[in-house]
Amino acid sequence: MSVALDLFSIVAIAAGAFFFFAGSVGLLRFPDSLTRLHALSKADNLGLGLVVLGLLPRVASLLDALKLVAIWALVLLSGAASAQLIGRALRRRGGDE
Amino acid sequence: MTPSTLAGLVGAALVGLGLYGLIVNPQPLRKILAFNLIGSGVFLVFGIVARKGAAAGFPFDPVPQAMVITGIVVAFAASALAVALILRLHEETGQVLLDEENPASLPTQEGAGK
Amino acid sequence: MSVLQILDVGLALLVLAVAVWTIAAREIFGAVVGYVAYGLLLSLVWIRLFAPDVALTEAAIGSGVTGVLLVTSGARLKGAGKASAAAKPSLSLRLSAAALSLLAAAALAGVILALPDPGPTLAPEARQHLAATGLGNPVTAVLIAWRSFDTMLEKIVLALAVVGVWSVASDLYWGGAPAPLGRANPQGALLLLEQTLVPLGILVGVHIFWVGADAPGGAFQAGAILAAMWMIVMIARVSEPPPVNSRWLRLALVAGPAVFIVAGLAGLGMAGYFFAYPDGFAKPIILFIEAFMLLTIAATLPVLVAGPPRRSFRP
Amino acid sequence: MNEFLLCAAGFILLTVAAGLFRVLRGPGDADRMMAAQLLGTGGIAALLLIASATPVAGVADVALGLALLAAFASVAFVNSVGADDGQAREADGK
Repeated sequence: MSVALDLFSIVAIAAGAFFFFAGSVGLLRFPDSLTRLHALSKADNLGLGLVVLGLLPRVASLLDALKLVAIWALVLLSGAASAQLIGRALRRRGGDE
Repeated sequence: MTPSTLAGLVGAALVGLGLYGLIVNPQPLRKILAFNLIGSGVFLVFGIVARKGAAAGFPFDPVPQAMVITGIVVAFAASALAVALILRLHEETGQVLLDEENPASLPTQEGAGK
Repeated sequence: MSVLQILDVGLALLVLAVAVWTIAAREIFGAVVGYVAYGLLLSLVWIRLFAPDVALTEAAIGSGVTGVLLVTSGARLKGAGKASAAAKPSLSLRLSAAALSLLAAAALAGVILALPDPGPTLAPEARQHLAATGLGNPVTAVLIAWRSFDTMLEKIVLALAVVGVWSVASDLYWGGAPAPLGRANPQGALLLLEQTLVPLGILVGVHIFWVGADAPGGAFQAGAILAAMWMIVMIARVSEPPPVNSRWLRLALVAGPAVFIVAGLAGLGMAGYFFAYPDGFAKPIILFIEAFMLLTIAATLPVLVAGPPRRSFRP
Repeated sequence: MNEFLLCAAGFILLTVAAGLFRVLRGPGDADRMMAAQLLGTGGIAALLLIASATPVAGVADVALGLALLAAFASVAFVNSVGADDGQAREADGK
């Protein structure tokens, strides 16, 4: 059982790390700000989400598990809102020029 | 090299960097940033002292850590006061540079830039 | 263990690189963003130094609130950034500054390498007396019980900083409100954030305050988080920075130090000396003081960021 | 397993640190902000991984605080970038 859980953790965390990698590559290589914003949101949402998922089997108590999920939820919420705000700011500037 | 020694050396380097920035950057806001770098470098040195004082089942000495916490808050208060003074200077004179030796290089910003 | 060491070295190099960028950036905004990133990395370093209390304070105040203070004032000083390129200091000044800083850093590094290991410590005494306070977190015990004089004076410093910031207002605006923190028409996303994140944030702040007696956390960290939440509300323009002559604001600003002094005097009367907590009552008294400290910190930080009264900031 | 967690933390830190080159290159303030936000999220992930691999108490609460404040900084940045309504801010690095 614990081997299966470890395997699950490894797969999920590796996938999360991959999304962070992809997000950074996108942030560096994509041609304009809006596409970079897209890459960033992927890393924010999926990367951290998968890492949290992978760590869930390893927590000691239910409260710790709830905290992990709450951390992800907070980042999702703020990531979504700030992506929206940044996108608006970019479009406003784009419209002016 | 233990992690705490490494962090202490980083702290020393940060103090040096901040000192350089404090002297060289003519813009007051940048000076505040540099000053905060010096502050956090000093805090890191406190951190290594706390870590080396690990004893009696604590992985750290709580006294330096508590001093760092109050220090961070006081550093923020000092930064806020400095920022208020700079903004007032800017309102009053339209200038934000502190360049006494070279008054000709001071830019004149009409209407305080707003 | 070697992986951890590599991680430590990488983290150290990263902190230094971001610090160099903060000093060397051409533009103020870039420097401030660098400073915020630097604060985040520094809180990781504090975790590695087994100091989660400090890590949380650094993340909240050192990085978050200070970053917002600088970026807000940077925007108010707009146009001044370009001037800095014109007035570059001379090469000789830069060289001598570099030499001086190098000397200071090297001297400090020498002192650090010469530190005794294990060093002198007060940890055994903290362990010995921790049970008497009823607390589980030695850092909180140091802050509110054993070095309470420091902490009280630090609260007074915060109050003095508010007085200093307010006193640079021009006479015209005295008694008025500071400039609004947010823009005229807040966007929907900001309002969503204000309606969802802020209640959660208040919950987290209270949680961190409450666990602070026994685990990392406490009034400083929780107060900074609550302050950040209030600032989000003000940025969303759901509430405005209060006028400086409002009574409840002034009460909130002095509540922490006032309760602290009263508790200290009560200790003088009841247990014989200033700040003595009577046996068995230490924990309730400490939590009582901390609650008011929380209020004061949560009120003071946004007031300091909002700045002096300037009712007609945007003409 | 712990080794793997630490490796993952190091890898994530390394990648988001590479993303910090956006802070250097800009060109706009928004790009810089995004790099800082990515660092914040990656920092939280690395913190959780390190916390799971080494015994330090209370790290989950630190991560909780970081998660709250990540949004705080971004919001204040957007707010200040757009502080002058209608006027395009000259943000380009060079």
